[in-house]
Amino acid sequence: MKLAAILVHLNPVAIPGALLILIGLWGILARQNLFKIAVAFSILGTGVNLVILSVGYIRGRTAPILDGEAAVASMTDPVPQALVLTAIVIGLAVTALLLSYAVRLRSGGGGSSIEVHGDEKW
Amino acid sequence: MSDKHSIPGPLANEGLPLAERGLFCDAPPRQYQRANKITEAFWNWARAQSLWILGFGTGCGAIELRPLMTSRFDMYRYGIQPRPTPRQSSVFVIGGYASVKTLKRIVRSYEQMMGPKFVVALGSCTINGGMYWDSYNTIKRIDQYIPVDVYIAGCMPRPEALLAGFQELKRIIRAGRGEGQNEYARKFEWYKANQKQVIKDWNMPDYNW
Amino acid sequence: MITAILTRVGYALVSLFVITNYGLLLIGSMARISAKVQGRVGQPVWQPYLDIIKSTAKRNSISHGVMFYLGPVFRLAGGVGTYLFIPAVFGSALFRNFSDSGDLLLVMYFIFFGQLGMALGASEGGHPYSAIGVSRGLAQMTAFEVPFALSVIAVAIQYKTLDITAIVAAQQGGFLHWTVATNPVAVVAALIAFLGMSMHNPFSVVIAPQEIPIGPPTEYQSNLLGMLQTNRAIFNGAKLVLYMNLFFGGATSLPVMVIKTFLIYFINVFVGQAFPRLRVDQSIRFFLGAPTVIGVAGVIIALL
Amino acid sequence: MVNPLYLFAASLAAAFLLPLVDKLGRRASLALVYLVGLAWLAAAVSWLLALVQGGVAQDFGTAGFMAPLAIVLRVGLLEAAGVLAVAAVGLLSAAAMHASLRQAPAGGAMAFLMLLMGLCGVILTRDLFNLFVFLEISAIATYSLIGFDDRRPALRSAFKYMLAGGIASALYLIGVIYVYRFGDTLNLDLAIRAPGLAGAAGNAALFFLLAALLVELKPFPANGWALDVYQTAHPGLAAMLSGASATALLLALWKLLPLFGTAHLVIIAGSGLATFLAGNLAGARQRYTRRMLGYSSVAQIGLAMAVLALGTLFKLGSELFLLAVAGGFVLNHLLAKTGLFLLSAAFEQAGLTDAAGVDGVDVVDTVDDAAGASAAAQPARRLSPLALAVAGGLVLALVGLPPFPGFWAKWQLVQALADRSRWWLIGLILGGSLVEAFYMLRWLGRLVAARGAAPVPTLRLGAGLLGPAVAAVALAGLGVLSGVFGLTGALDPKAGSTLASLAGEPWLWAPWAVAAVLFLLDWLPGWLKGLLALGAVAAFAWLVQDRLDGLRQIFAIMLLGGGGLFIVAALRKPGSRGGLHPLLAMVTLSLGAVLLAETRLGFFFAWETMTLSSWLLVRRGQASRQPALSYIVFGLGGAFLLMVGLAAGGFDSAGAWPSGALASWPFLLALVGILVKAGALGLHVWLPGAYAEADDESSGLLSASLSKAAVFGLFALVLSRGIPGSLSISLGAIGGPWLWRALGWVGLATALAGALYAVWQEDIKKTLAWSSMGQIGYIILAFALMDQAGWTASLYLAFNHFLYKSMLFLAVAGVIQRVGTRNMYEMGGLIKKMPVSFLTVLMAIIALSGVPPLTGFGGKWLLYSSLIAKGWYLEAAVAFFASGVAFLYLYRLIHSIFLGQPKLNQSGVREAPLALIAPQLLLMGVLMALSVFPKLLLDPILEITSRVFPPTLGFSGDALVSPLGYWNGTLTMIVTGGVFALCLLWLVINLRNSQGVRQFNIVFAGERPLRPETTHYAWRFFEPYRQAVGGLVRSRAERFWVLVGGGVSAVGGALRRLYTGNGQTYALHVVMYVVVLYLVMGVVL
Amino acid sequence: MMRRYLVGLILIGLAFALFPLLRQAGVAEAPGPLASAYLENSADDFGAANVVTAIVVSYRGFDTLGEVAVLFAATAGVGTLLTRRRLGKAVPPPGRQGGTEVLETASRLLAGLLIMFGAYIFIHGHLTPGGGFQGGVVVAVALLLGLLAKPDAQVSHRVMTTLESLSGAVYVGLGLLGIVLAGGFLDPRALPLGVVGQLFSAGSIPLIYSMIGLKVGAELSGIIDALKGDRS
Repeated sequence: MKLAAILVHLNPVAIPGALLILIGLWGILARQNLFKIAVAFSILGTGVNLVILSVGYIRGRTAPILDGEAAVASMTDPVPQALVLTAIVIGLAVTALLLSYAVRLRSGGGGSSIEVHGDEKW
Repeated sequence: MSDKHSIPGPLANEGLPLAERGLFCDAPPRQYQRANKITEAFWNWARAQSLWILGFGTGCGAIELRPLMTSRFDMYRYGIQPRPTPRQSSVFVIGGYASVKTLKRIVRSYEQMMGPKFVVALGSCTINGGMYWDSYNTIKRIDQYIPVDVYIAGCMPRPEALLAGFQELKRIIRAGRGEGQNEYARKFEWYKANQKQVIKDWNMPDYNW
Repeated sequence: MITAILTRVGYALVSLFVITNYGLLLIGSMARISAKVQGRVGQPVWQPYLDIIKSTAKRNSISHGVMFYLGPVFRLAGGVGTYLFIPAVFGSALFRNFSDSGDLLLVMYFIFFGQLGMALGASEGGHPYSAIGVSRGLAQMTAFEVPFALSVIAVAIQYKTLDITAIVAAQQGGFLHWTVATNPVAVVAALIAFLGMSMHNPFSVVIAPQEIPIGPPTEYQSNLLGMLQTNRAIFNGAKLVLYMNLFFGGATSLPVMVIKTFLIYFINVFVGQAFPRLRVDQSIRFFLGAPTVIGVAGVIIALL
Repeated sequence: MVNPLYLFAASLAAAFLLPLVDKLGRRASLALVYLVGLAWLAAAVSWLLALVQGGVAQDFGTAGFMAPLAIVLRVGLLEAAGVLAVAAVGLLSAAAMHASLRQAPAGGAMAFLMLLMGLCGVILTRDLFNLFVFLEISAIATYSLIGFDDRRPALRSAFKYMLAGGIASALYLIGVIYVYRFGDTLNLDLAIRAPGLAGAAGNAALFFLLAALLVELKPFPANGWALDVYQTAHPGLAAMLSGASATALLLALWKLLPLFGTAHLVIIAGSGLATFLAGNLAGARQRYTRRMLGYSSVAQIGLAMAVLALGTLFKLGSELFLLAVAGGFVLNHLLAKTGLFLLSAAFEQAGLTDAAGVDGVDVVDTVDDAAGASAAAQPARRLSPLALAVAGGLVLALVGLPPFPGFWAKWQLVQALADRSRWWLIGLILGGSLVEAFYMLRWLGRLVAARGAAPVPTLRLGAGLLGPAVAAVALAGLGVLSGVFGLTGALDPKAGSTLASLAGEPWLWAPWAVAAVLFLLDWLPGWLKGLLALGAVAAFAWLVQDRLDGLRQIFAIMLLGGGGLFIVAALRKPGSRGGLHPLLAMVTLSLGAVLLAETRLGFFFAWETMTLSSWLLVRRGQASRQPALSYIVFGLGGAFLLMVGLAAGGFDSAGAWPSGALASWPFLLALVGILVKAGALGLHVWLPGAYAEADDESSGLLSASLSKAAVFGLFALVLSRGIPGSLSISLGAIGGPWLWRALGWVGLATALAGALYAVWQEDIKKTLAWSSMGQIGYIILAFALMDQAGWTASLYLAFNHFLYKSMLFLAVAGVIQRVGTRNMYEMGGLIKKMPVSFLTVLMAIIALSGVPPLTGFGGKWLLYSSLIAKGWYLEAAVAFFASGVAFLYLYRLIHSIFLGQPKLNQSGVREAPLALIAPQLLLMGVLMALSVFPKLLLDPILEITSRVFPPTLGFSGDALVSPLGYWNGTLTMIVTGGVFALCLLWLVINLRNSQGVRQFNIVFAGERPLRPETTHYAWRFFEPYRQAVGGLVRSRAERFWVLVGGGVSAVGGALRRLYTGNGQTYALHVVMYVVVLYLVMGVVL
Repeated sequence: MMRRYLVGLILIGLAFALFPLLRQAGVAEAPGPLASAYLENSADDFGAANVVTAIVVSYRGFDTLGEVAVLFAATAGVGTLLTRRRLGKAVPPPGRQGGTEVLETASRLLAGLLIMFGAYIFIHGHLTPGGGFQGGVVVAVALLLGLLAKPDAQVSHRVMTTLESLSGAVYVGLGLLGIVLAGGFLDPRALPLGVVGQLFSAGSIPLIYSMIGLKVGAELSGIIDALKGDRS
């Protein structure tokens, strides 16, 4: 009963987001392949973006675009949407760079496993 | 090394490598004046009463010196006592034969004693070579190498003979005849020549101060 | 003023003369006593005089340098000075010496004056045995100074002063007032230290005559040696007088002094005849062992 | 004020247009970069000027709106300072990276511009999300830059960095969005007041924000990536990251600080402290320069973090105070670390690379293969004096030595923490600082080339030195400003010196001023410099003479006079002797400053100046790398203890040491701190090496004069500022008389151990070093008596020690100079070649051993009299034993050097130069005068001690009378002289026909000696003694400290193992760190 | 294996940290005051129908500028990292497998369409969902498609760079125009606001968004091109 109340109260956008975050982190922390790590980052980023969006989510409301029909009162919170745009782009930038570094590391020899690229230590 | 030391004297330690010459004094021994008669007599008396032996165990005779220290012979009562260093000794007891090897040490030790200094030659070997008279390795007469004051003949002489010899030495000293040091200085060239004739590997200074 | 000074100097010279002769005779007689112990006749009592005259009468001498010369001077000055800083006879103006220069501490430290100078002079001789002897002597000295210092401290505690005259004054009034009676433990420690100080057997390794021919004075001869011999007499006397003052009630007259110092010295000779020589490390360990404990006990007794 | 948006616009426009500009040539693009940097710099300066002249912080909105609708930028004092720092560092870094940027694709320059702008944005923005954007701009620009010159290790570490940075930004986003959710604003100022953020939910949201920020600040253990980046990135970039980036992030943290609650602050503080400690511990084990700098960097940032949080947590002071302290640390770190990274860039550019390294990139392994001692792979090169000075300045600043800002910040921090009795925090901070000092100074020490026989080519650093030099100069300037106006004063002169400063004590700067001038004149010939230094010391003495009273006057003679003597002695060798004279003058004047200090800060400042300058002097010695290191580490350790003690009070006119049980141990710490400098047993490990390995005249200065500064420290602790009057501490207060008895035993043990160790040395200077230690032991012992007689003895002994140790070191300096070795057994028979030196040594050892009639006996007499009078009987006996032991080494010293057998190869030896002989003669004269007339010295001493304690000692005529006995030095002298003359006369009269002989004319069992070497009994002179009592002094202290060092090192080594090099592990650390922090926060809440 | 358990444990810990936050946040009932302010004022302030766009380009336009900068920095990084020389490829490998004919044809067909669509999106950013970023991405997709079809094709680097640079500069210029002509940096009111809902409205927002679109398109294209790994 109580569980049900909690579940109902939970944000339907945030939960998958959080899950994606955890999955992404799992990929980052447990996968060896550089490219898979980059992909895991994308997953993490997606999860975070979902969490951001979830904050702006209001049940039953529409996109915040004033096209005459939709009243201001029925719009969702536009701020997270604006923010997520930035987050997405930044995520993209990071992914691009990660991939570039992965390519460079692999092309320099040593393969795609992150374990072999650990000469600097201690 | 300063110039003073590198000018060769008459003998000038020439047996030594150049670098080592400066390590030794190069002043020849000289004869010393006696004090005035009374003083000298007093001093000679004291010298005679205080005979400090440099016991040089060059040969078998040395063994006869030891009993003198024992309670049986007790040389201390005559003012005679052994002394471990030539610097402080006045009597040089050369015990028995002197091989060529030991002669070197005898000469050096003798020259290191402070005057007046006296030599007691102990046993026949020091007089004429004794039983080693035809040995290739011993010298026959010690007095060709250093001046001798008293000879104690015998092979070996008993401790009693030694005591008698020391009494004789005392008499000589008191009489003012114990001038071996001046004698040595006077005939230094001769003694040195004799010494060098025997000692082939002369690696000593000529003046052992 | 001038007269006062001259008087004092004159007194000191007389005092010095007395102690010198006394010291020489003491050495001579002790040698004779030793000879008796060994079943010999022994040398004449005046033999030390003869030896000194002989040494002084040597016709030539050698010198290794200025410090070599000054060594015996330091040594003799040390002996003489030590004596002169001790009041030899209690209450006697003649034997008061220059004891107003300082107290017991001055005497204890002035002892080193001669030793240090001698060590330096001997060293300049360049003989390795001199240095070896000095190294042994100094090493041993650090050790026997400990029980000695402890007994001195005990004395200082007991009489609440370091002034020798005052210490002697406090011991007046009969045998029972002497330190040896009031604090025998401290005196034992001091006497053991004295054995080391006078370098008799079993602590004679410093001058081990055959091993390192007579140690520091190996190279000394002629008059230089004579001075050392003279000093031996004076210095011995000074030390004996000091011991007498500290532990045996001092002396009110010259004969008392002679008797007391003779007896103190006799202990020394007695031990020397009875024991063989110790190695230097053994003697150091010895002094830092039992005698030090005894000395500490002496201090504790003095505190009680 | 200039709208910062113009600058952003300009930066961005420049960056966007850069690809086009690049068509004109890379030179043009780089010019653009510099131009933008300059623009930021100029703007920052203009803001600062405006703000300082009374302007107020100003907000700049965007898009025509202000908060909450739009993003707002704020230009305040700190922001302006931050931008200034970032721009300045940026320009320097860009210059350092110039060559690389020219070769790499244009992207490098673009990314650099972005980085610069991003950091400025981080500082200026007041919007939480905008902060994220700028953080990302700088992060991504950094990612791009790390790989820009295509070095493989850099690529690897960039990847690791991105993993960590990516996770951090995800955390930040989560945090910021929920802050928005609960606080309904993104504006910082509004968020601070937002009620929604106060609760548990807000706390959790803020936690994510904070965690992300913390991760960016490279906390332990989530900082492996950062270390790799520092190690592998271009050093210019590393400078930017360590200096500018960290500053910007710290400013961001500072901005956000009001948002956070207690739990968050605890996290920040704990994390910061842990990072500080762990970073330094691990850094101590580093072999690679840049990684080591990285560890240090991480640690410093941790400290700054901790200070920010602690300040708020414990309310250490006003906001201004906090800013001053944290700002001091940050500024110090920023400039120093920038400079050091740039320096390493310069090394690299100069070709100091390890050619054998994989990919040719494991660069500048300078910890091991610094310019001096190079690896086999590369030829030895040495640094120019200028480069060395710059490196030195930077490292010293980093370590927190005066006059750099870090010193003042540390003082204020410790003071503030002490006021609130947070002793354990002080312990942590100072402990970490000490470790950092250890490895940074070790590194610095290795930069100094050993002065070998073969001339070593100088490493040409060229323009690369510019950046480090600018940083060093800026540090020095800011430091001096902070010192003169107080920390806040430097920040904002209007605020006035609310914090302690040296404003009232200008003379404490004399060492620095004189050293600076003399260093600038270091090209002059040696004699001229010597005269100048001497003049400086004399002028100083003249100027301050009125400020010195009794006790300090006596010490002034020892300290300044000694300094003067050794400056004269420094003239003994021809040639420039670069650096020697300035350092000698500096040490001397710092000793003077110690005497003159009137406030705690002043005293500590002078103390540190002394430590520092004397360390430099030690390091100037030939083989002094290791000894100098242990000298400075112990010196700093002692200084830190002293600082803690002083922080509690007691020194200056503020009054007596606080009484009460708890208050006693600051005094003890200060005491121990001073005992370190005095070289008390157990704390003496540094002493023999330092005294032995310094230049010969420097050793003398250290032993004869500098050790007296420690003695003065003892007096100054107990008497306020060393002015005789009432004691500043009640004698019964601290552990009662037992404290002093224990101190006495410490002194005694020092005396005994010093003497015993000295006995078995072969090295002449080590002998003297140990001897010094022993003599100081007596001084401590006498000091601990705490009565008139004891103090008289202590002062008398101190003065005498000054006299005879000066003489010994002067004479020995001459001997070493002429003979060319320090091993005593290699000398011998020098009396005939160096008679004056011999005479000096003779008089000195007679005095030292306490043999009458020279002054030394007075010391012994006073000591024993006072010991026995006090009832310290056992102590007296042990002291007697110890002073007996002194005879051993003294005899050995004079015998092995001057007597015995001269060596063949020393036949050409001459008397020491006049520069050494003249001071010796002077000292001999003084010694004789004092021996004949002890009153000359004792009267002033008695006058002083009688003012403090009821007198028990006094003069009666010429005799000094104690309750126990008396001593008439004059009469003793006369009698001894008379007797000596008498004996000499007797000898002269009776000596006939004396024949001078040579060294081999010795009795040698009928033989002749073979060689002087085999005839000179000197090697292991007291071996039997060692067999007998050697067991008393096994080097337990050394072993203990080696154990401590080993322990610290092992901890560092273990911590280091966390950093496996695997980027994924680093990422794991980051996440783990966040989780742990969360749990900790839960616990705190 | 240990590592996996550790990671699992840590992720559970993180979930433990994250979950309460999610729970407490829940689902909002209504926009907060800030959001409401945006919703209510954006039309009046900037004449932008799309409130998100108003926020993105104007209210928080500074963020967006930064965002572009981020992308720019990333482009710079990627371009720096992945050059042919650095990848160790002296010459592009000959005869690389091209796309299939279907792909080639389709990409040729779609390219223009995609570019047009992208342009539409960013030009209408203030009116409809979407904007510069979205449009830019669509534009870049056209290029991606082309490259998939013809891997060996060389994109004109110069054109790309120029486009990117100029659009960025114009963006900044428009921002500065805001200061000069209106209330502040990036204030779109520098140009007439027009009527809400029309193409030429919302001041400089469409222009800015177009610049963003162009720039993002060019940058993404640059990244794609660079990732191809044969840039000189």
